[in-house]
Amino acid sequence: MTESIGIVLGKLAFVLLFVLNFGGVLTWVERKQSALMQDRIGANRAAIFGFRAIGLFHGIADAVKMFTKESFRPANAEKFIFTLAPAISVFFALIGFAVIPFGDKLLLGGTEINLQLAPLNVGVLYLFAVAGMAVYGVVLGAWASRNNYALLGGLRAAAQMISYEVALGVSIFGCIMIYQTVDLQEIVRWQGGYWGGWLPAWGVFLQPVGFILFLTVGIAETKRIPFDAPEGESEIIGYNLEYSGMGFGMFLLTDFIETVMIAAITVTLFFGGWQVPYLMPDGFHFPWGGTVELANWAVAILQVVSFTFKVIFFLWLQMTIRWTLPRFRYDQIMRLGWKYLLPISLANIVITGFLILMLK
Amino acid sequence: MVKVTIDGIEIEIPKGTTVIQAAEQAGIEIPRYCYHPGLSIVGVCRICLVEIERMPKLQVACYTPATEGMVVHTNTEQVLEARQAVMEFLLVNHPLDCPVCDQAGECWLQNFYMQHALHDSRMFENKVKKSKALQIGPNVMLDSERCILCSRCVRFCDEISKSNELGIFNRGDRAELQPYPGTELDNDYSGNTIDICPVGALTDRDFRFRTRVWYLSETESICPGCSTGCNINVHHNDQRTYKAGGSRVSRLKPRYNPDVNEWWMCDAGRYGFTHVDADSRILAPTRSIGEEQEMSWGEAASEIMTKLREVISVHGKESVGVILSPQMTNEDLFVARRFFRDGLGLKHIDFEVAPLTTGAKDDFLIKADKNPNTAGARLLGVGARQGSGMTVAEMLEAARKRKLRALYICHHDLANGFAVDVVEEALTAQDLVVFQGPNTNSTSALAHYVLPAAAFVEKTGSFTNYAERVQMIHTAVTPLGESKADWQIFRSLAKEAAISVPYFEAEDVFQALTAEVEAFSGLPYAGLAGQGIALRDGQALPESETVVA
Amino acid sequence: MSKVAFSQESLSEFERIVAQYPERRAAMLPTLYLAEKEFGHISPEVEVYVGELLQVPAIKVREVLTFYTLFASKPRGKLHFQVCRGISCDLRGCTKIIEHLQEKLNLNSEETSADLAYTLSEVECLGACETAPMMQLNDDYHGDLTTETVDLILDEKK
Amino acid sequence: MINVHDKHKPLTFIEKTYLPAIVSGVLLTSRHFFVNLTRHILRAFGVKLKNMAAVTIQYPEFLRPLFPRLRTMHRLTRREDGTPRCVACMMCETVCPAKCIYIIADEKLENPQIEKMPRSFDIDLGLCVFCGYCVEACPEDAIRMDTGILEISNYTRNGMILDLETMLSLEPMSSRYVQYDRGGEVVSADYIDERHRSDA
Repeated sequence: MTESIGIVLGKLAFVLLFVLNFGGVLTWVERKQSALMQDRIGANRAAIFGFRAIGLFHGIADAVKMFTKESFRPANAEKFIFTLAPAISVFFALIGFAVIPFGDKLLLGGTEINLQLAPLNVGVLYLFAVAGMAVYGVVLGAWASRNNYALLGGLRAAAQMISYEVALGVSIFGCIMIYQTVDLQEIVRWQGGYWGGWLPAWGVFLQPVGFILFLTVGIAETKRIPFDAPEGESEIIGYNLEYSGMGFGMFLLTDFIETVMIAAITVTLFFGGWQVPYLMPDGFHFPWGGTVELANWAVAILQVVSFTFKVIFFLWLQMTIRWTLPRFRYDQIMRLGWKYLLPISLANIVITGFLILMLK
Repeated sequence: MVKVTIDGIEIEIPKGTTVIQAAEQAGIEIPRYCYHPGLSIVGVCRICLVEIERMPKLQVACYTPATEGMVVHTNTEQVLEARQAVMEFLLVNHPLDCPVCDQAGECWLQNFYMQHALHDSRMFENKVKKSKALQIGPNVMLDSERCILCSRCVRFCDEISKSNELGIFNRGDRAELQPYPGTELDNDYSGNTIDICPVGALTDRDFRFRTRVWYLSETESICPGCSTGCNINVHHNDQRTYKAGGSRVSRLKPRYNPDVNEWWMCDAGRYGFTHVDADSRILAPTRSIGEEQEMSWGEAASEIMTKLREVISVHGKESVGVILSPQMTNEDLFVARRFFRDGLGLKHIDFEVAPLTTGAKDDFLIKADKNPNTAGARLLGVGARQGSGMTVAEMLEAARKRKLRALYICHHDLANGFAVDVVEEALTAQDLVVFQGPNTNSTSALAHYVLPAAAFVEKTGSFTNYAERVQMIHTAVTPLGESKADWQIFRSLAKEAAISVPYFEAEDVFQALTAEVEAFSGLPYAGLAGQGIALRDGQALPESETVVA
Repeated sequence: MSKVAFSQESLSEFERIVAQYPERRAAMLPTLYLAEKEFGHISPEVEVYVGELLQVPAIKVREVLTFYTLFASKPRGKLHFQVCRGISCDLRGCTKIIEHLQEKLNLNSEETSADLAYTLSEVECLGACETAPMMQLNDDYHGDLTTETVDLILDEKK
Repeated sequence: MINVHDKHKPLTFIEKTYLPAIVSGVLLTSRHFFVNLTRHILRAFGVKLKNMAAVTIQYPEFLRPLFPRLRTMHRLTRREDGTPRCVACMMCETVCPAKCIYIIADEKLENPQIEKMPRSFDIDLGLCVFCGYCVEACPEDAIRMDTGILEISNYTRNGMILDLETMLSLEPMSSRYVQYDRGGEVVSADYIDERHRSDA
């Protein structure tokens, strides 16, 4: 135990604030970004003392509404599981962040702090495990509602998430084969190198196909458009049909947290995580010869900021995709998952392995 | 018999038949306004022009007798043109105020215009103004502008009611239908002029603006107003129940039956349906011992039967009187007979209450006996004259002396037949008085239990008229509130008393009735609908047999 | 309603007329002429009386009466001026004659004086165009009228 | 002869991956996003732009002009003497496909030329489908749908019922409707200009 409890709590607070704030702000982003994409203005009516804050208060209004709304439970519902399901859902979405590194090492008063909540040497496996649990919240909630429509939605969710789980795992084998590690912090550090002295050795350049596969599967795991067959809120009705108030709110939040999660993992695996190009632990070393000396704390801050901006970019990208594409039909989702994504992932592994052997 | 060919159809008809009648038999409709089969022929409207071969001009179909070998065309270009021309003349001064006209929807001017004319008006002149919305009698409104001077109503008053109230005065475009100055159209059959008026000149004051005719449904029935049993159609408003203060029955119209009422009915019958939707309707079984209290049918039946059995066990079967009513259908009376006479073994059953004031009568349709089913009740043997029990008068006398302890009264307001104090004394002396009927009256006010019976438009059954013709009434509207057909009430009482009344439909009752009652044996149920069946070839009962005080 | 009745003379005339027809009611028009002559005009009472005579309802009498415009259903003056206003008479100045008569008799057209002495009416062509302007006074035609001749006739008839 | 072409050509492998389509779609929407974002920011700093950043009309404050044929809340017209033109002929009630018109007729005794008038005339807007058949069917031009009132809401079902007095008191609101002259040019629409101020 190299870190004190205080430091762990501090990191915990940082990660939770990071994730939950992103989750909250995403509700606003979703409204505003879609509006901008569609030449609209977007939600802007919620005001405090006449101050509208370009619609930011709508998130607060949503939260107030969801907390104060009656949490309705159908008479026949499985009381315990029905109440528990949203919590399961949001819990497994949240704990994945424990292994995401948001910076390298920070020296604070002689203590070396690893900017990762849980330095787990099987981080990737842990992520798979957690992601695999996420479907439980959905299926349990749907089943406990004792509503046929909800149950059908839950079944669609289970089918979709399990199908894509396979492709999710397979799609990043290529990376792991290259990185030779499943510790996420190590993976990020691996990406600190340069090809030809100037191109950052980020996963996306090594595994472009793996990246596209992973992003696709990742979006599918968030159950958002174009993969929202489990929910289909506009017409086919989904697993959260019988939920209202904060139960519904938690399912909603889960989607956003998962979005942040996918963005964070993508960044970590394919975009060098907290890496800033040409930034070494002691400052910038540009390939053309210049150097900028920086203190350790400044480097740490730059790393965290870099990580944050990369995450923001992928949040934006996911949002853009969500507001660009229409929903896939259920059979299309299944066909895409099993007949395209999985075989291509497997082919990716074979080719990657072949290339690794060739280049050695 | 002569053979004529109409539009290629060859038919054989008796000599003297007019072309319009012959065409009707051939299934060809020739338009008509002035022609009415029940009235004399005048040939004034000229819409029925037809082409007859070897005749130089078009002929009126209503006034031309069909002769041997005649070849008639009703559909040639010339005929259609003539019809259109006649329609144009008829519409010259017609105000075309169909939106406010009650006749709209059943107006022959509208119908024939749609079928034969469809021309645009060529008239620029102002239309002649005449009197509108003129009340010419207690039941009839006259709008002279709409009148096409077909003179049907004038002939009706001359020939059928023989009261001569209406005439057509002046000439040309000033010719106008008016009642004779100083008189009004108030004969007993005045409503028929509204029926036969092909346009909206004569409309019904009672029906005026209550609804539109196309909202109405039609159900065949029999007028319950007197023992003639005129065939009627009940026009009821099922679609727009909020109209006319929610009254469900909008009007009664006569239905053609050559053996009973032909095309006509009397005003008393025509406007005598108000009790159906009146405030006095009984809506639920009510216990009125002490405080008035509504009950369910189950409660009512078991309470009444318990009390009735108590009276019978203490005082004997001789202590119960049953007063049935000739307002009830054959089916009602048959089930009553089965329940009271055969089931409970009661002896004192009667139905005839002679009214204190004799009903009006004439030698056309109106009979003094104001009940539709006196003959049926007699044939079913539920009267004291047919059985051996006491008459109603004797029952009341016995009740006063407390020889009778329980009275079961159906429909009758006994105050119509007896002095008020006699009735009051008799009924108050009873241990149990049950009243069953559609409306409250002075008798029901004295009863311990009041049971709601369905009105005549709310049930299916049959009436036997004065000439022993069995005719059917049909359910036009659903029974109001909790009310049930009389026979169904008896059935629920019989169930309490463990007496078998195994009927579910009025038809079942009728089948049992034809099997059990000699007079009705062999009557086919299906044959009753429409014109009904006469039991003995339309011979009227001798007047002496009916009780008319 | 006061009872009206034909005089003995008229009654026998009526019997003679009725005998000419196969049906009693067919004698309606001659009977009405007779009644008009006898009573001056045909009042509702006369209608009823004629109906009784012909054995038809009074309303049938009224139908016939109102159909023909020349029967008087209102009281008429002793002298009945019917000035023709047909096209020939109009060209020859009947308007002047009518105005003159209106002035002289102090009556409007289609009016009867209060003392039942005169009735003035304008009528359509009486079929004596060769003597236009002309008028009918009771049963006589007077032609080639000028205001002077009208005055002469008036003086004569007074 | 009709030539039928199969519109659904088989996709090529690249197309089957959906990637080109997704990328072009994302590029399109992103372009809107960034262009609009820039415009919004510039406007926030007070830079006047020819093009608006959004087509949104801020509805309750600014109303769109209505087209002349648009059917809005019903009204009943009056005669010169102020009485309803309606003669309770019930044509509208008969033709109404939603069965939302309820008329009870009464006699108009003071004027035998008109004879009939409505005692009550209710329209249940909760059922109304705004088809305008009632206006078409009316032989007296007594009912019209030109009040320009679109904001029809209420807390109760009964509140959705329009009665005779209400409908008689409504006036046509021509200023909310676009007016054209005979050549089809827009000559009046008071709200069109306000629309341009609507950008928030």
